[in-house]
Amino acid sequence: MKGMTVIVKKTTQLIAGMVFLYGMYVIVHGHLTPGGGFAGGVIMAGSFILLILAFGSDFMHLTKEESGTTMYENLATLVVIFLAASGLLLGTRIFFLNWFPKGTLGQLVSAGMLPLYNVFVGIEVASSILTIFLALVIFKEEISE
Amino acid sequence: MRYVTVFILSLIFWLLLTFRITLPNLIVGSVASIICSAVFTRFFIKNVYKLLQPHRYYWFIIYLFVFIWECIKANIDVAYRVLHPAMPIRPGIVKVRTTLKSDLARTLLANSITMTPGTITIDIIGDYLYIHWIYVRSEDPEIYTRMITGAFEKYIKKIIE
Amino acid sequence: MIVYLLCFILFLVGLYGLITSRNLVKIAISMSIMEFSTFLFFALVGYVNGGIAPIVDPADPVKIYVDPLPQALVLTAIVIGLATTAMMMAVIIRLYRKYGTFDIREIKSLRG
Amino acid sequence: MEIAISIITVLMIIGALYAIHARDLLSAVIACGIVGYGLVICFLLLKAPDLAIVQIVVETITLIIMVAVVLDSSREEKFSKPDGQGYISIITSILLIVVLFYFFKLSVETLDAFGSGSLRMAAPYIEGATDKTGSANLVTGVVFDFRGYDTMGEATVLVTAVLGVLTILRIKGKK
Amino acid sequence: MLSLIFITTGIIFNLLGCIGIIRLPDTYNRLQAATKCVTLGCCSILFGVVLHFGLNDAGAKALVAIPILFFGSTVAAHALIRGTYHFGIKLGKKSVKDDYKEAIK
Amino acid sequence: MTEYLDILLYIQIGLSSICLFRIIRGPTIPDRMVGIDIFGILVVGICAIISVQTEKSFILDIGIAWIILSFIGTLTLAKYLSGKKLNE
Repeated sequence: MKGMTVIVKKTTQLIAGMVFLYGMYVIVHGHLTPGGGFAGGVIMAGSFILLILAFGSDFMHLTKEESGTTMYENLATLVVIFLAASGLLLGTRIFFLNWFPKGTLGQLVSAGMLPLYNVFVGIEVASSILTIFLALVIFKEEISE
Repeated sequence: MRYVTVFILSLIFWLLLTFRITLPNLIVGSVASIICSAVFTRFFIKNVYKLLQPHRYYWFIIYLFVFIWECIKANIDVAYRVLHPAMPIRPGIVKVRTTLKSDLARTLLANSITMTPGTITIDIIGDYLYIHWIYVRSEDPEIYTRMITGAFEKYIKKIIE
Repeated sequence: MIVYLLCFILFLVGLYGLITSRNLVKIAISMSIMEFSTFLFFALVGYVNGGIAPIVDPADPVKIYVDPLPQALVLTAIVIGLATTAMMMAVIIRLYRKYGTFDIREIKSLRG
Repeated sequence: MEIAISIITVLMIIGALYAIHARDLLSAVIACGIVGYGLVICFLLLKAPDLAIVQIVVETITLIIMVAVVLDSSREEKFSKPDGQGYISIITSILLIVVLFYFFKLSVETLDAFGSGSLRMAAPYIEGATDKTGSANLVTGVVFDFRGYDTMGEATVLVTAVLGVLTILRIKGKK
Repeated sequence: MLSLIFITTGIIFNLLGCIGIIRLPDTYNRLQAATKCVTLGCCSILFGVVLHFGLNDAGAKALVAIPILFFGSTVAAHALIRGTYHFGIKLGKKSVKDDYKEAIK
Repeated sequence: MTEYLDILLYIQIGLSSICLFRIIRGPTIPDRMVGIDIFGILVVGICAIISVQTEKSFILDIGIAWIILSFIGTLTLAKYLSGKKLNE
């Protein structure tokens, strides 16, 4: 039988979506509560790790050639560097310029560009952790001596 | 239909976590719930129409009180066995037949058994549950089946099936 | 003052394991322990008596805060530690596939 | 507060000693995990919640990766009596530890007492952070605004590590 | 004041669970005592937190944490005890009955 | 009231040292896994007590994250015990 017992499978089906949503909450509220891009990204990757542990790796239809996670990772890193360089486009000479309006302290929409940095760093970290997990655990049989 | 159900559940969870109703919070929560329902609906349970029938919630609340009472009895029982100087334990693994059919009901039954007096579910094979018991009270299958699953099975049948 | 000395002792325990052990996985564990003691030392230096966590509450702004600069530095260092550990584990599993052992001196004597 | 942190640090030292001396590799990995979890309690008591949540996730991912490595090995460390080289390394490490401990003791006496805020850079960061960044969490403000270059370097290091892992694991070995 | 009573009750349950970890003879019984007592103790502490804060953001977070803790710890205990049996640990000397041995052959 | 919560905090830290004792002493591998599982549940109580002591709500976020990640870690260890690869 693939995977673990019926109890673990059913509970995982109920909980995995909740874990993913909690990771998004940690990322989006990174400038109000502890957490931020890194911790939320790893929790988002944790929901997929939970599904792979409970069901086995066949149910997600992963192909062995390319899983596509590295693409998201590189794209997110490029977006972070572009956001950092966007101060140069406005004519100033400052890297990492925070040119958005600040908003009021303590509200959800505030702190200028910091939530955008948080979101893209979160996407990058989630895809890179998932790539390391897949490479070390699943595609290990590909190595032939 | 399943997509709408997952969306509504996700939005309720988001609002419980943040606990403030403003316009930016609702917009961000809706976007997050749409992403969550687009990714995770494939892995959710199949039959969601049962969530719309209100009498199941009535039985669920009664079941909750029964369950909390059993749970407190479980802890006092274990505390007695731990603190007694002679440690009156008599462990063993017994086999119990269940009449529930669906997988979700069996999962809820197994989780309930895990929290009640001195029992932990080890495995489910076919119709039989294998249970580790800290003090085997009798050798007769009929008696211990009624002792272990008797309190929960009728409520779970009314809640889920 | 005793806390700083205990933190240094944790560092020395990691150093002892790094020098004397011959197993590759244990070398990785010893390096993790040395990283932990460094993080703990930075967090200890930044603590202020009676301070609260560095998150501003707009309702009552006048408070004493713990120093946020060492926490930001340690936050970067933890992530780099994770990257180092993943890289080290990839090299170790590759060596195990090649030689069939974790012992560093047998690997050195096989040669080829 | 100082007493609680001392107790947890002593527990971490005992766990670390067991992790180094355990014969079984899986036990060593579990003991390393509990040392990391003890560090999280220290961070919670030292009022650093950001560090606590990041250390939790990093520790769990490290545990999963190490279990995945130990999983397909023989898991037993072969015991052999230390020969000449082993004795030399033990004597070297003990000498090094004594010398380093002496210098540490000298340097500790120059530090301020615990909890007096030894770093004097705190005031400008705390004063300027809420006005310049508008972020309620000061650590996020420092990480992404004042010290943005560090964060960009960290993201680059992570990408490089992923590419290195893929490159090492994907090469077909030749006979 | 009611919240302090709930928190103290939770700590007492945790204490009983940890005594069970030390005293009981084999792995299965230790897992039983520890999981039940410590899970109910932590649920009781979280319920005390809900009573202390009332119904605002902190209370709602504690209320969300209770079912996640409950399902997580019970399913983890189930997976751990099944793995222990398959790993080859024998039942203790006092045990009287073993029906699972024929089922997995 | 603050002193009373301090006493409860010290008791909880002392209980977590019992788990460390079981990890060092435990004769077999599953005993050590039981120790690290119970340790993960106990610290949620520490987070709750600290959140009452400091009257802040964000400490409970750390508690929820701890529950989720402890669940993932314990499932990994249990899957190791039952003799399967991690992807089956």
